Amino acid sequence: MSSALYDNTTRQIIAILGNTNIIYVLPQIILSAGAVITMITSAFPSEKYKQSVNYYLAVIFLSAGAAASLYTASLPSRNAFNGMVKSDLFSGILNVIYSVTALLITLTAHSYFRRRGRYIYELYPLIQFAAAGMMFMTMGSDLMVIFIGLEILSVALYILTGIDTGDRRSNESSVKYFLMGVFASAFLLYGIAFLYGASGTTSLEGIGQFINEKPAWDNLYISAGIILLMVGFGFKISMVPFHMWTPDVYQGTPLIITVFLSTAPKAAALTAMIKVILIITPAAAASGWLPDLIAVFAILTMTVGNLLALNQNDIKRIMAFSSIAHIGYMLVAFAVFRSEAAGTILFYFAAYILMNTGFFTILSLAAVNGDRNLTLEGVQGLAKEKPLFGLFLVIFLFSLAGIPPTAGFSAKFFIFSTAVEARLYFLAVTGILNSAVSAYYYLRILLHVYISDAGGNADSLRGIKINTACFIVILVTCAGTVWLGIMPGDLIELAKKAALSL
Amino acid sequence: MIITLNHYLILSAILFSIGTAGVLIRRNAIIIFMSIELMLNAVNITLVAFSRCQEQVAGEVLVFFVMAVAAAEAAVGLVILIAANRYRNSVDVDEISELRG
Amino acid sequence: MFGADFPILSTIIFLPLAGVVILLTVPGTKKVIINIVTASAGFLSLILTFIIYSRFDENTAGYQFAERYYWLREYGISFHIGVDGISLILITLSAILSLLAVISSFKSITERYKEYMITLLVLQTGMTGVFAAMDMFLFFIFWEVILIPMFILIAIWGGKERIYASIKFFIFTLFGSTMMLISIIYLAYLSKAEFGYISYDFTDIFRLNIVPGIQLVLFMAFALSFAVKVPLFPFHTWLPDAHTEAPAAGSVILAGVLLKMGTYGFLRFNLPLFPHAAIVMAPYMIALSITGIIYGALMAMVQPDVKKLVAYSSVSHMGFIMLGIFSLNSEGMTGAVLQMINHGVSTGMLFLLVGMIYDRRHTRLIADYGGIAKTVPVFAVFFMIAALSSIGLPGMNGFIGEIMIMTGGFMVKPLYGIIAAGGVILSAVYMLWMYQRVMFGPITLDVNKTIIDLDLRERFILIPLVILIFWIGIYPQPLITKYKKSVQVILQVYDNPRTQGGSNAEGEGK
Amino acid sequence: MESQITAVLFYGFSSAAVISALLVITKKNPVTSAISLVVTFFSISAIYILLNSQFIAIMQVLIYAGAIMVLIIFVIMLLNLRPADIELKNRTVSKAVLVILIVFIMALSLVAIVSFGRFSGDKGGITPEIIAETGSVQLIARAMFSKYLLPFELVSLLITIAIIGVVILSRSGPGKENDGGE
Amino acid sequence: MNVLDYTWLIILAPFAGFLINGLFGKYLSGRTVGLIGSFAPLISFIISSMIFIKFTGTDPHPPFEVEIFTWFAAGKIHVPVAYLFDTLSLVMIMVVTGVGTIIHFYSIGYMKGETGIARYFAYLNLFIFFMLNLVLADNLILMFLGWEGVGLCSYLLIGYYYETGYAPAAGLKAFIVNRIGDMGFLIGIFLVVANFGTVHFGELSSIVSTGPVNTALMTGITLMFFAGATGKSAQIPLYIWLPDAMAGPTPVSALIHAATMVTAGVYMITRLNFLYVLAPASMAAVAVAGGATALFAATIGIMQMDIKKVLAYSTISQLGYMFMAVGVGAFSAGIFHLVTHAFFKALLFLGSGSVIYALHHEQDMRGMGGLMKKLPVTFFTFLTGTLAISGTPFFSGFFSKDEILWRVYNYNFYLWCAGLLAAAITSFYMFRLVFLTFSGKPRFHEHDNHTIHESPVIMTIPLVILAVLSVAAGALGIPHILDMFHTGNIFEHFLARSVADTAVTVYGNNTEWMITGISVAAALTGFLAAFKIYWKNRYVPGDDSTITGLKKVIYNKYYVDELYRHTIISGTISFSKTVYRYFDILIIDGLVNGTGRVILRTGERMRSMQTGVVHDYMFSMILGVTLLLMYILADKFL
Repeated sequence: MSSALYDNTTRQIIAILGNTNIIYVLPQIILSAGAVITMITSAFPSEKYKQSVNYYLAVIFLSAGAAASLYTASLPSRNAFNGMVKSDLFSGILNVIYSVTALLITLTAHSYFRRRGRYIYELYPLIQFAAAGMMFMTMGSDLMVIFIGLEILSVALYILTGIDTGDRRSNESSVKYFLMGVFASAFLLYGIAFLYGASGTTSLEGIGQFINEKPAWDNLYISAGIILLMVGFGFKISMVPFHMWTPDVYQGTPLIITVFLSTAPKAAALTAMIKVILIITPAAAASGWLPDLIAVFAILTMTVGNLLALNQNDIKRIMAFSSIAHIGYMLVAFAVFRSEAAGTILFYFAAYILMNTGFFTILSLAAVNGDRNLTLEGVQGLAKEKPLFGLFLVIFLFSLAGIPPTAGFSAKFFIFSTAVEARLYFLAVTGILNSAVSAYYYLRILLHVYISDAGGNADSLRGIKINTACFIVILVTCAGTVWLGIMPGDLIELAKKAALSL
Repeated sequence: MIITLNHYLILSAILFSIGTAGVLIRRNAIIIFMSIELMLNAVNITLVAFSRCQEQVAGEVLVFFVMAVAAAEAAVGLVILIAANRYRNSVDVDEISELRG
Repeated sequence: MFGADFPILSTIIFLPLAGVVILLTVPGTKKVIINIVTASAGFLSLILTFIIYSRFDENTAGYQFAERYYWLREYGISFHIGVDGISLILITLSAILSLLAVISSFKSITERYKEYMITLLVLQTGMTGVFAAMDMFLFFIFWEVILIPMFILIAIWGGKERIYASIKFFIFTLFGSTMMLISIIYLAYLSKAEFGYISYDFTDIFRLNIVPGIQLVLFMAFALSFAVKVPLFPFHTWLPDAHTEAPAAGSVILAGVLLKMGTYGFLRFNLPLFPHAAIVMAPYMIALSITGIIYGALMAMVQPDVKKLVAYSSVSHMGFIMLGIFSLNSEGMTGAVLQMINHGVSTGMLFLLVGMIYDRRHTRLIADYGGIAKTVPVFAVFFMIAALSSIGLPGMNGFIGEIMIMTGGFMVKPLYGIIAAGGVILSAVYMLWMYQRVMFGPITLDVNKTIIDLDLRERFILIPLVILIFWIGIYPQPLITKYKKSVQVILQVYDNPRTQGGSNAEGEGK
Repeated sequence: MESQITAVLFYGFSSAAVISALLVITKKNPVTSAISLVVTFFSISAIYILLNSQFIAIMQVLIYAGAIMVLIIFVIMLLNLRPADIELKNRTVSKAVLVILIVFIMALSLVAIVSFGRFSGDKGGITPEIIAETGSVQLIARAMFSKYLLPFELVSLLITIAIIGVVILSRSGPGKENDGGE
Repeated sequence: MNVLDYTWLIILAPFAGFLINGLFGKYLSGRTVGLIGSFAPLISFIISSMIFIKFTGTDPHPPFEVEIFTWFAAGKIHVPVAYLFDTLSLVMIMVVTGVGTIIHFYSIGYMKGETGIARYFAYLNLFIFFMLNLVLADNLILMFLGWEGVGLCSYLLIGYYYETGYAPAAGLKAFIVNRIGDMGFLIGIFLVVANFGTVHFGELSSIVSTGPVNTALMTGITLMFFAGATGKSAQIPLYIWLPDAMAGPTPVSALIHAATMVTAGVYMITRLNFLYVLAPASMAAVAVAGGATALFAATIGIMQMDIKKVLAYSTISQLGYMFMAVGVGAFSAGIFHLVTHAFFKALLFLGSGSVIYALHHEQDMRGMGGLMKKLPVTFFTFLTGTLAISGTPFFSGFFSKDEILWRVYNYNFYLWCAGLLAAAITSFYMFRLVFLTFSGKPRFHEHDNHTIHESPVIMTIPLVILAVLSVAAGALGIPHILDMFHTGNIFEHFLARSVADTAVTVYGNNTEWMITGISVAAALTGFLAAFKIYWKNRYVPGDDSTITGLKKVIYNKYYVDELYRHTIISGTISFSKTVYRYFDILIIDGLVNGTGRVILRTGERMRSMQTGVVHDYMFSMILGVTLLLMYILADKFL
């Protein structure tokens, strides 16, 4: 940005446009375009096929998005759009995760919303938009892109949480999410402002360079900026003490949206936060206050999450608190403050998304009356009526509790092993004790599902019908959960490699 | 008596805090939202002030984006609040607290 | 039939899982097919176990039948399995008990039959894996995996308080093992520091030089995990609940094999890895062990519930094993290893018997019986054998182990042996007193006059155990020889003056 | 002299902004609050002018005062909110005091941070002279359509989503089968 | 055929009998079972006799060992299953198999018609098997196998009538009291292993005899073994189980609780004489305990009404004599008394069994009387036994008891006094028993009168054989003052090849004559007292309620059982219950559950923060932000 800018602007604009490497944002383009196209199907003339067209188009575009993500992930690391985004293996893997999650959720959502008596043509487009927003968040190498990506995601989620306009709980969760989300983004923005003020740039590399070269690590602007960024992102990932919206929002919103909220957006926000902080902070920071602070957050997050989950009765709330606790475990790896550690977080997310989606997909089949029966009593005897569900639930719940040989265990193992490697013994011990505590509430769900007789629920549970899409989702997630539990090697290596590409 | 960057920043901090206070003490969701807008504006002042002092336009570009984002959020948020009003005939956040515990 | 490169050990481990896969395709109503599949999976692995048992070369202390496949290369984790003498006999024990547990459940389980059998098979895989693992990570995986089927066994097919008991069992043992995981990871990184590459493999971990101070911490971490499993006093509180509520087969496996995992852990890790710490901690561990011996026995004495009584007796017996291990001498440790088998056999048999009578009367309270030796004479004989074996009567298995353990303990400090010997008295008190109240005397309740005696299937289950009881009691030396070398290797590290107290007479002994 | 005028203007507008902001959060009637907010926005706009950022100043008036505030006032009217339910939220005085206290501490911290932080970084070279010469709009436009093209496009995406959202969320309301109705 | 190659058959025959009867007995008739059971020890007896013969004569066979296999070995413990044949063990196996065989045959008659006859014979054979192991073992641990094994059989046989409440309880008591003693035995073994590294008798003997003597250690070891002996041989303080053990069938009492098992303690001390001689203090303890028991048990015997209980206390008392003997170092005298006692006490028990059999299981002497004519064979054989036990000259008991008393007199005067007094009392209560049972008017129900008749031949022949032995056995151990045929004390010479007596003779022949005279006089006094009270005066004790004062105390065995019950037993149980309730449940379990509960409650309390009101959530955020900002400020400036 020097006087060169005053030259022939047109030529320069053309040059810049030519230099955008649009191919690297192919997944986003596919998803956004797909979203628009999918949405238009609400105007499809045939009432009979309208819904199917809508649904299949969404599936096709999401699959295409996943394929495109795979493709971009395979490309070498490259900046695009004038350094606004950077495509690397890290973001590539995450893009795959987002699109696959979105795909899984779409597959489940179809039958779920039909059962709920509400078909919303804009549902899939919003999911696709949200996925695109997340991709931008992850790929962004400039705070502006990250901010706007985050806002795209957030706005899509505000809408999604309130998508069942016929349900006052859905509305309530949307109100809460919206008010708090906007509130949090004010802090995020303030943080960005501080970083910009201190370094004179919003580019991550730029800020990092600035801090390293000056060195300006002791500048209050920088620390305040980082703190406020963490508040903003911390809200999204429901880091304690910015977590309080989570259970209410999760509980109120339709189940499928809950799954979505608890998986991909969290991955996006957490990885974005890690990426931002790891890039901008100098090596010297690794022994400073920041890792300690993150460690405190990690401990707080997992402990509070687990403690609050213990006495819940609503399964969605349990899973909300459990998602908080899982974020806590991941923060342990963040506290290690090294980019390889971020790889373990990638793995954790892959595992978490698989088991969480699988678990909720099963529950979604049992959900009636606006998810109001998704309480411990409400699922009593599920395994008795549907033994196969029971088996799957065992796998998912034990995985969530982190018992081998499941993905949940491998993920935790990698996290804690990273922590031990970095000599963060206290963190590792706290984490692992927490994971033992968490077993309690997962087992509670399992016990209700397995042991108690269905009683009053018998009829509604017997009425559960499983459709192919959901079955595929369950099967895939279950296979993934077990596979990552037994053979986590390839993925963790890939994830670590990806993290090093940061 | 020269008005320096710090003056703008302090103004911004004060406005930000007033906005925060508004968020915390008002029960009307719309006023809460207005307070949040106030906070965003405060941040905008900071951004513009920084931008000016660094002889750049990046901050201003960001402010522009923030405005656009705020507009989008306002649209979505107000619809959500209207919907909330439909259920409860009020936008008092104290009343929007069925989900708890 | 099986060549040298046939992966016989992993076949043993995964054969039950193959059974699970087959079972998944069988409809739950076809009980007979389920029985055949489950039993033959168990039987085949038992046969294979016998094959390795017979092929095992007892003249070397090294691991045999080792197999190694890379697994998580970057983390230095491999699927490395093998057996030494100690694991060999424990694997054999678990294979035997698993099969018997399966057969014993043919009739006593009525609902969710298929799931039940699947659970038992998974359990078997886990147990075998724990004993065969030669990689710390693998060990831990199997160690934790076992919790799942065991939890499910108690939670679904358990008694009245099954929910409480199962959660307590699960969470308590899970808490126990948390520290171990951290320590295992720590050790792996220690190997990275020492050898330059990260490794979870026994062969590397056992070569580590660990600073005494750290040894102590790691020892505690491992010990916590194992002590909960054993269970060492005062970590025993989950055991009576779990045992009481578990179905018979679950109790058999729990007492017979799962508890041994704890003592096995002490032998396998705590002693070779942390010799300094072990020497420092041995008196404390022994103090807890002998407290457990007496405490468990006293508690057993006042239980009104047969299963709880046997459970507390396990606390006492496991105290013996721990005493033997931490005597850190050849007598004690040899006895301890043998006693692991003995306890598995005799307590396993006791639980089977309690299960059989429970199937008939649906009560476990001593007061609900009395005089049934008249109505079920065959049962009474088997029960008597199991009880006598449990109290360590010479000529039966329990004696051999106990006397070696007590001698070992005595050689460390006479008081240890003396208190342990007191435990032997108490064991006779609670066990035979219970036997008397259940079996002898006039029949007071009319229901007890019509109990049906053991049928052929049940006798078939018990006879192998009786044979084992007497075989080990009368001619245990071949068994001892199988693991003698392995014990010697563990003891090599302990060039401990305390254990050489009587060495002046060493040369004159046979 | 010029700086004196700037100072006067700054203090004038900033006190207007602060006072009206305080009114926003204290006035019982939401309409009054909204009107006060408009005043704040205008004052801020003036501050932007003082900062030599005319484009943003105009945008401030157009977007905030023009679009967003109109929308808000419209909604307030639509919902016909009674002043009765507009009061200081807190149930107990102590809690209100606590809130104010915390916010006050936060304000102090923020002020401390902005006062003691070091403002630095490479100067971009866009001095007030250049702005005066080229014009704020053009400068911003150049940046926005070259370097910041992607975020700009993303904003359009965002607005699309917002439109969709408004459509969905305003479509139907309670009375459907899933109204909790407790 | 060299009989020495078939030594294993001695052990195996009873075991085979056990297996056959135990596994297939229920398919066989009672008679077959009885014959199988009886021939098993007979085979052992025959082979034992053949070996015994080889050991006698002018060219006696030296002691030898037979090792079958290594039982187990680890570290210093090396335990073979090996059997030692020397004169000591041969004497013992002769008694065990001989008396055992006789009693087996007797049992065929006695147990006729019982339901569990196969079980009975199986147990009895198993007992013989374990007893032989005990006796023949060449090491401590194998001996312990036999030691506990016979305890088990005793337990099983006492509880033979398991449908009753008291029999199994008595068995349990026996087993547990024995185990308490066994703990001493075990500790003795540990001490030996820890200090000498071997459990083999021969090696142990050579180690202790060559090495330096640690008297304290030796005293410890020997006292521990003696503790074991007090349990098995029913000495003070562990004698309490034996009277209760009479709940078993009478042949069992004869075999196990009179002739063989209870003497194991004496045998063990004799076997370990090389240790005891190095610990004079222990020897003294053994002698004193023996003397005290002899006297104490005899006094209780005076007041017992149950015919078998009288015999039980008499057994305890006689065992006391044996311990006195070994305690003073007169090992051969002790063993000699063991042998003669085996004969006459077995006889007495079997005789009482015959009475009980005839009276359809009436055991209370107050319900007997006048049986002399009804049961002539029983009466005469019983009388022989009584004379023998009372020390009537030229009956076997006379020789053995006199020998002991003479040795004791040489050792300590007061101990001798106790022995003498006990002898007098023994004579008194035994004749009391005879008179109450066989003389006077019948006190059983009139209608039983016709059904009472002499026992079958299979029961009377054993009585006769034992009666003959009770008389004749004395010839083996004639003291030198009576040695008219100059055979010498055959028994002592025979045994001396294994065990050397250490008792010293300080007084001369005249004193010995005098001592003998005094003891005969004592026996006579006892007889005369009994004669006066129970024959002349026809005194019959009244019901339990009429017994008062000191008599009541003695009748109730000095309330020792009650003492134990109210202190040790109920103390342990109530202690355990308290610990269970307040420590195990409340503290340990409470700690675990309490931790869980605290965690749960913390979670519950934290839930109240989730009010559902956005304001509170935002407040928590602001709180977090403020703290963070203050944190960085503090980090910067502080």
